[in-house]
This record gives sequence, C-alpha cells and structure tokens, in this order.
Amino acid sequence: MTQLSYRAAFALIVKRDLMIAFRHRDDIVNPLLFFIIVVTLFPLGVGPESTTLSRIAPGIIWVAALLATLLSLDRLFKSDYADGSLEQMLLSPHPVFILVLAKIVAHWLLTGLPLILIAPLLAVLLHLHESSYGALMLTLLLGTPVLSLLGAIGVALTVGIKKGGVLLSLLVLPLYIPVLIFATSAIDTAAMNLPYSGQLAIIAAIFFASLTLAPFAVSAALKVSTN
Amino acid sequence: MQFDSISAFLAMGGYGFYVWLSYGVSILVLALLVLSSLSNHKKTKQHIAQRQKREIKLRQAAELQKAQASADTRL
Amino acid sequence: MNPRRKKRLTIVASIIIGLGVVAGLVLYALSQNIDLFYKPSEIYNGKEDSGLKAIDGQRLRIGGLVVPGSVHRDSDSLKVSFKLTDMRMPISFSDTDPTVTVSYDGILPDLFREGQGIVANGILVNGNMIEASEVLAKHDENYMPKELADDVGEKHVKPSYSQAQLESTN
Amino acid sequence: MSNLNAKIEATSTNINPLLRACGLTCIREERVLFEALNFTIAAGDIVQIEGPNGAGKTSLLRILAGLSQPYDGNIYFQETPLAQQREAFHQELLYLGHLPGVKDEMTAQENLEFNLALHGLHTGSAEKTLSEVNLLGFEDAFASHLSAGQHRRISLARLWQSQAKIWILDEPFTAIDKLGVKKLEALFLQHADNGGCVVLTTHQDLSLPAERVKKVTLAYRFS
Amino acid sequence: MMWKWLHPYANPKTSYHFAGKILPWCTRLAVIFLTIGVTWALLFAPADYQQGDTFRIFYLHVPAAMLSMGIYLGMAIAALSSLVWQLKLADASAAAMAPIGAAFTFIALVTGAAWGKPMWGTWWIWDARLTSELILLFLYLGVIALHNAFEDKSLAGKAAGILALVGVINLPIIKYSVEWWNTLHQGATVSKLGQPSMSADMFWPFLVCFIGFACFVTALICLRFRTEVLNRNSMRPWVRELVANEGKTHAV
Repeated sequence: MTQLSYRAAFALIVKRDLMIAFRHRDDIVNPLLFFIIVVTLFPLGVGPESTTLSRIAPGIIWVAALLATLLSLDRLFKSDYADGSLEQMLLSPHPVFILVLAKIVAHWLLTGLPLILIAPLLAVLLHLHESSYGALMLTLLLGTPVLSLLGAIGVALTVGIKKGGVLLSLLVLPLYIPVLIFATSAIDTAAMNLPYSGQLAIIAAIFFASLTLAPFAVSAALKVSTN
Repeated sequence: MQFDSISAFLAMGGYGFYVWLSYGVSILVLALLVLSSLSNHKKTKQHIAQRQKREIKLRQAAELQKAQASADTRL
Repeated sequence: MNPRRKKRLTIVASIIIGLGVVAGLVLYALSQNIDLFYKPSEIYNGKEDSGLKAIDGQRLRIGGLVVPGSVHRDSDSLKVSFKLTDMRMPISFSDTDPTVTVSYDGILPDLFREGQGIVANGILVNGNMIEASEVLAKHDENYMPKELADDVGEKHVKPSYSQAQLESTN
Repeated sequence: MSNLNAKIEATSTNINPLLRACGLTCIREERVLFEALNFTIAAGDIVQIEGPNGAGKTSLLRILAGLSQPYDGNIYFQETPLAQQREAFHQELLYLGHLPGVKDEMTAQENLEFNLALHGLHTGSAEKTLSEVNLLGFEDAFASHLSAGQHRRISLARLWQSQAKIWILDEPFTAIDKLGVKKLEALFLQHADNGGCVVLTTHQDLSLPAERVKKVTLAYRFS
Repeated sequence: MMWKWLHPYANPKTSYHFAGKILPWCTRLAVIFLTIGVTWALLFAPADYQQGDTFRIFYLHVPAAMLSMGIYLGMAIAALSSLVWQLKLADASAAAMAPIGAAFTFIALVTGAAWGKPMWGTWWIWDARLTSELILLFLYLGVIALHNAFEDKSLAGKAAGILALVGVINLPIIKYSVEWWNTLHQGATVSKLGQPSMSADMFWPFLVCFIGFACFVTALICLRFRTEVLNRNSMRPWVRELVANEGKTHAV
C-alpha cells in the first residue's frame, strides 16, 4: 500500500477545497461583498468628514475583516460534516492535524487573501493616513491567518450543534480581541510616523502560537464534535 | 469602630454610593449564584425521579403486552 | 530510527521551534514602547532604550509625579495646569529635574494632589507642553491608615470645586 | 464473560483475531445502549449486527471504527489498544457510515479519486471501478445531478479498490437495487476468504450461506 | 500507575459523598469568616490616607479578582486532566467551576469600576489588565454556553475543556499586564511577601475576607459538583437508589 507523505496529503486537501470553492463561487464572493458593504456603511453613518474617517479607519477595516471572516467560517467544516466527508478524513491514515491545517490554509487563501487585496482600496475610501498603508497590509497579512486558525477552533467545537451560529461568535470573538487591539494600535502608530515593530511582533507571536497549537486544538475538537 | 454615627457609616466619607454599589452588586450576584445552584440540584433530582417513574411505567406496559400475547397464543 | 518515531520527533521539534519563536517575539515586543508611554525626562532626551523622541502634535501618554507648588487652577473654570517630573522611589523632588507642563480642562480625579503619581493622555505641543484630554491618578500599591500617614508626613486633601467652576463646563 | 444485553455468535475461539471488544459500554444522552459487551472478530468473519431501531447498532460501529469513544471498555486491534496506533489501524480500516461523503461540487470520478487518494490508493483505475458499481457514463456528471443511490454507489466503489482488512459498513444496502446487493454480497464473501473481515448492519436478510454470517443481536433497553 | 491512591476518589459515588461531607463544613466556615471579615472591613478597618473609605472596596475587589483567576486555573487543570487522562469526574468539576468563576469575574469588574470612578477619575479604561479581565469573563461565558449547547454532558465537558485550555493564555497576560505595560492599575499588594505594602490592621481583615470567600467558593463547587455528578450518572443504580430514598423521606 502506498502511504501518502504529509506533504502530499496536505496538498490533496488544499487542492480539493480550492476546487470546490471555485465551483461554488458564492462562498468566496459573499464574505468579500459583506466586507466592502460594512466598510462603506461607516462614511454614511459617521459622516464623510475626512479627519474623523481617517482616525477610525483602522478600526473599521479590522472590525469588518473580523466579521467577514466570522461569516465565512461556517464553510470550513460544516458542509464536510453534513455530507460525511469529514468522517472519512478523520478515518484516513494521516494525522488529523495535517488535514486540519490544510483546510485552514485553504480557508485563508479563499477569505483572508481577498480581504488583504481589497483592503487598500477601501482604505482610500476612508482617507487612511498615507504612512499607515504599510502597517495595514502587514497587520492584515499576519493577522488574517490568525483569524482563520482561531476561528477553526470555534467551528470545530460547534460543528455538531444545530444552531451553532450565534454560539460560534460568542466563542470566537473574544479570542480575536488581542489581534484587533494590536493591529489597530500598529496602524495608529504608523500614522504618527512612529515605529510599530512592537505591535507587529506581538501579532507575529500570536500568529506563530496559533499556528503551532491551533491544529491540535481543532483536531481534538473535531473528534469531540463528530463523536 | 471607625464611624461615629450610622449616617457617617452610610456616607462612607462621601464615597457611600461607590462603596454600597460594590457591596450591593456583590451580594446580589453571589445570592443569585447560591440560589441557582441550590435549585439546579433540586431540579436534577426531581428530573431523575421523574424519569424513573416513566421507566417503571414503560416496563409494566411491556410486560402487560407480553402477558397478553402469550395469553392470546394459548387460546 | 523507525518512520513512526521520526514523524513524532518532527512534530515535537516543530512545536518547540514554534513556541521558541513566540517567546522571542514577545520578548522583543516588550522591549518596544507599545503604548506610547513617556516619562517627563524622555520628552527631552528621547526614550531610554531606543532614543526615540516624541514630536509636536503626537498623541502620547505621560506618567510622572505632580511637582509640589506647580498646580495652577483657574478660579472660574475647570482649567488647570501643573508640572510633572519623573517618578522615583522614594519620592523626592529637586529643582534640576526635567519637568513638562500639563494643561487640562476637566474634573480631576479625587486622588489628584501634589506629589501624586498621575498618567495623562494628550498631545505634545511646543516641545514640552502637553494638552491633556484625560488625567488619571495612578495609585501605588501601598495602603496605610490616616493616622499612620500623618506620622510619616503624608497627607491628602482631595480637590474640591465650587459650583461656579462646575457650571462653567455646561 | 457476561453479555446480558446482547446475543453474540462471534466468539473468542478464533485463532486470528483482528478486532477485539472488551467490556464495551455505550451511554447516549443518559440512556445505556449496551453494557459490558465482549466479542472478537477474526479474519474471515462476516459479522451482522442486528437489533431494533435505537438499540445502538450505529453507535457500536462508530466505536469499533474509533470515531466515538465508548463510555467504558476498550477496542483492541491485533491485541493492541486502538488509541495507541490510530494511523496503523486506519491503514487497515474502511468505514462507510450513513452519509456517503460525496461532494456535490465534484464529479463522480473526482469524488472517487479523492477518496482513494486520501486513503493512499492508486487513482488510475477509478473509471473502471465506477463501471463495477454501474456508474458507467456518469463519470463526468456532477454529484449534485446524481440520485441518493448513485451517491452511495460512489462511496461503495472504494470497496473494489480497498486493500484494508477491516470493513465496517453501516447499512451498505440502503438505496441499492437487488442486483447491486448480490454483487456486494459476493464481494464480501471474496474479501472474507482473502483474510479480511466485514462488520455490517442491515435490515435486509443476507442471502449469504448462514454458516458464514455471525450475528450480534442488540436488544432495546429501557434505561 | 502513580495515581493509584486517587482511585477511590475517581469513583463518582465516593466523590459525591465526599463532596457532601465537605459541603456543610465549608458553608459554616464561609459564613463565619465572611461575617467577621465584612464587618471588620466595613466598620473597623481604618480608611486609607489617600483613598479614604473607598478603600473598603478593596476587601471585595481583590479576593474576587484573585479567585476569578484561581478558579479559571482550576478549571483549566481539570479540563486538561479530563482530556488527557479521561477522568470523568474532572469534567464534572470543571463544569461546576465555570459559573462560579464567571460570577466572581463579574464582581471583580463591577467593584473595580466603582472604585476606579472616584479614585482614577474613570469607570473604565481600556488598559491591558481591565481588558484581559473582560476577556476572561467572555471566556467563562463561552465555556458555560458550550456546556449548555451539547445534549450529551460528557461531550459538552470535552468541548468546553478545549475552549478553557485555549483561553489559558489569558491568565499570564492578566497577571503581568501591570508590570509589562504602564497602566493605571496598581501592582500586587498582598502577594508581595517579606515586605507587605499594607499595614497590619488593614491586612488582617483582608485575609479573613479572602479565606471566607475561598471557603464560600469551595462550598459552591462542592454543591454544583454534586449536581453535575448526578447529571452524568443518572442511570447508575446508586443514583437511582439515592433519589428514591430521598423521595421517600420527603414524602414522610
């Protein structure tokens, strides 16, 4: 019997998830549209004054990114759970955390990456300070994978529960708070032309911590949920 | 004793509102916690007792049915 | 080494490396000035560790001791200004200490007094003036009864306001 | 060994045990489904698990496959507890549950190929295998256009390629026509003869020779 | 196994009765200590030279804050042992602790706000310690919500345990946030061994209050633990017997 290597198993799952998502484009487009609409609501609600907008821009973009990710999390395990493929993956002869990591990476490619690409455009609409663009991109680059990783823990815990939607946000949003705090603080600091490497280092630390530990938490949670 | 009169005690040196707010909320929360814990315990026991009664009934019904069935075959 | 062992070793090693990276990043972050906190002397000389100086118009947090005798209160509004100097233990003041002037328009916290440690959020103007949007009193972790404090020579009078002063905000 | 709550024909007299259940107890939502269950499944066995609805057949299969944890007791695969050798066990396991695990967004062939690849099998002959389960001509059809029976056939197609010794099948005949059932039964017999074992639940009567099929009968319990 | 001596207590029946035996003693101790402690704190402890009588909030705020973290730590340890060693009773005790911890976190936050308003000049500031204590409250609420979301109590316990363990990272942040970041919140007073930064006539009532709260928490954990054990073992003969017997005595 040929035994797939870790890398081959990882690539197999990523490829499959991407293929399914591209054939079912709503799943990619809808969270992105949600992100754009939420961000455009603020100038309408707060008023189009550019000084106010540029002050709250980092917060708006990050909160919208948080909510958009939260909205897209359902896709991560729910449909696989509903049609039994999750069960088959848990029974495959690979360590579960490899499969989980592959699914999270696919999720990030499908939600985090589009958010990062569209964010500078929205930042223009919100009159973000010119010197903050670098910080915005860097925090999103380091921060959105954390959103996918930590979110996966929440989804894995609630995947078996019928009305898990509200519960999911209750579990996941508190875990997102540190990322939000340090990301917006980094962007604010950058706006004042000050070094923001400290905040960036903390986000990077959160990223590495969740990258090493979340796959194990998720696989434990999936084993509980599919029980 | 740090206070000369009851009114001085209640005033808490001008900070009465904050002090009594703290103590009031704490007592309220802890009282609610104790009451809910006690009622939970009681409810659990009632729930178990109720289910036992239901099971006894179910078993009696099954035995009755069996007895009837065997009576039917004898006839 | 059998493949099963090898796999397990890879996993353990990657976890350890991951956590090591995390620890390193956290230590680095702690050496940085994340919350824009300055001491009065650092307004002049730049941050102790990085030498970074605050610029005019920058938002910052400043923390220090209120210099005795420096508090000036406007008699018919809530405007107040005072000088801050570096916090040091035990508390002492000398004329040569660098000081910054904080101006504030609002009700001071009850703990505010001369010689007290405070934290102010505000904007730096004119190199060593701070227009505070918020003044918060920082309390140290030492508690003692009044009598004992009187013996040591500490006393505290909380700031009081006249009706006219309070109404001036409205 | 007391098995108060279940009638068991699979016994421990076999020389070559693949799976051994020891003191299995399963409790679901405060109801005891079965208690202190002991049995052994050896190479060459076809075991049918019987019982009324709600007796815990599916739960027992899921515990055997290692998907659920029993409340008490242990499963041994080749005399070593499951938990200590998950990957080696999954290498030798093929489990098909109630749900076929077929993605609507993929074609029949892609579904089968993914399932085979996930379990480390060659994907080259997927098209030929699909013809075994009567899906010739449906290879490029998206699963969303196929019927429930066809979904089940896609997932069952793995059986023809499988090199796993232990097959655990939950209601494999649901939505399968008579001819398909015959074909599957023949495959089970062949698998058992080749040194594998099959554990399944079904409400249909198997047309296999009675001496080949061992039965585990679970009774409905009131508590 | 080195845990062999623990074995009798790993039996649900034994531990149920054991908790039942501790319960009345802890309740008595809690009532005694809390009565003395609160009276002392409110009437006899001297006012602080700076903070005046608001200092009396200290006697609620500090024990509540310490216990909110202590209970979380206990819950996380219980969750870990339930996940790693499959200890079913650890699960029950973790479930028992969550609501109590949430209540104490809430008290710590409210009393802190009521103390901060007159002293710092604000009900709330978004500094590291206050924010992370707030996140702690959210984590407790998440754990409780997960416990309620699953029908099967042992699954609920495992799921909530994973969340509790993920949240453990918050504890060191709360503990060290005051030293790491320059915040308004004062440093530790009580745990500074050797050179207490508090005079004795202020410290003793605190100690009495703290012991009282600790006994109170232990008693509550025992009570809720008993409920959880009953819930998880409701089909066991000993539980049926117990419930049937109590039903009889009540009927008489």
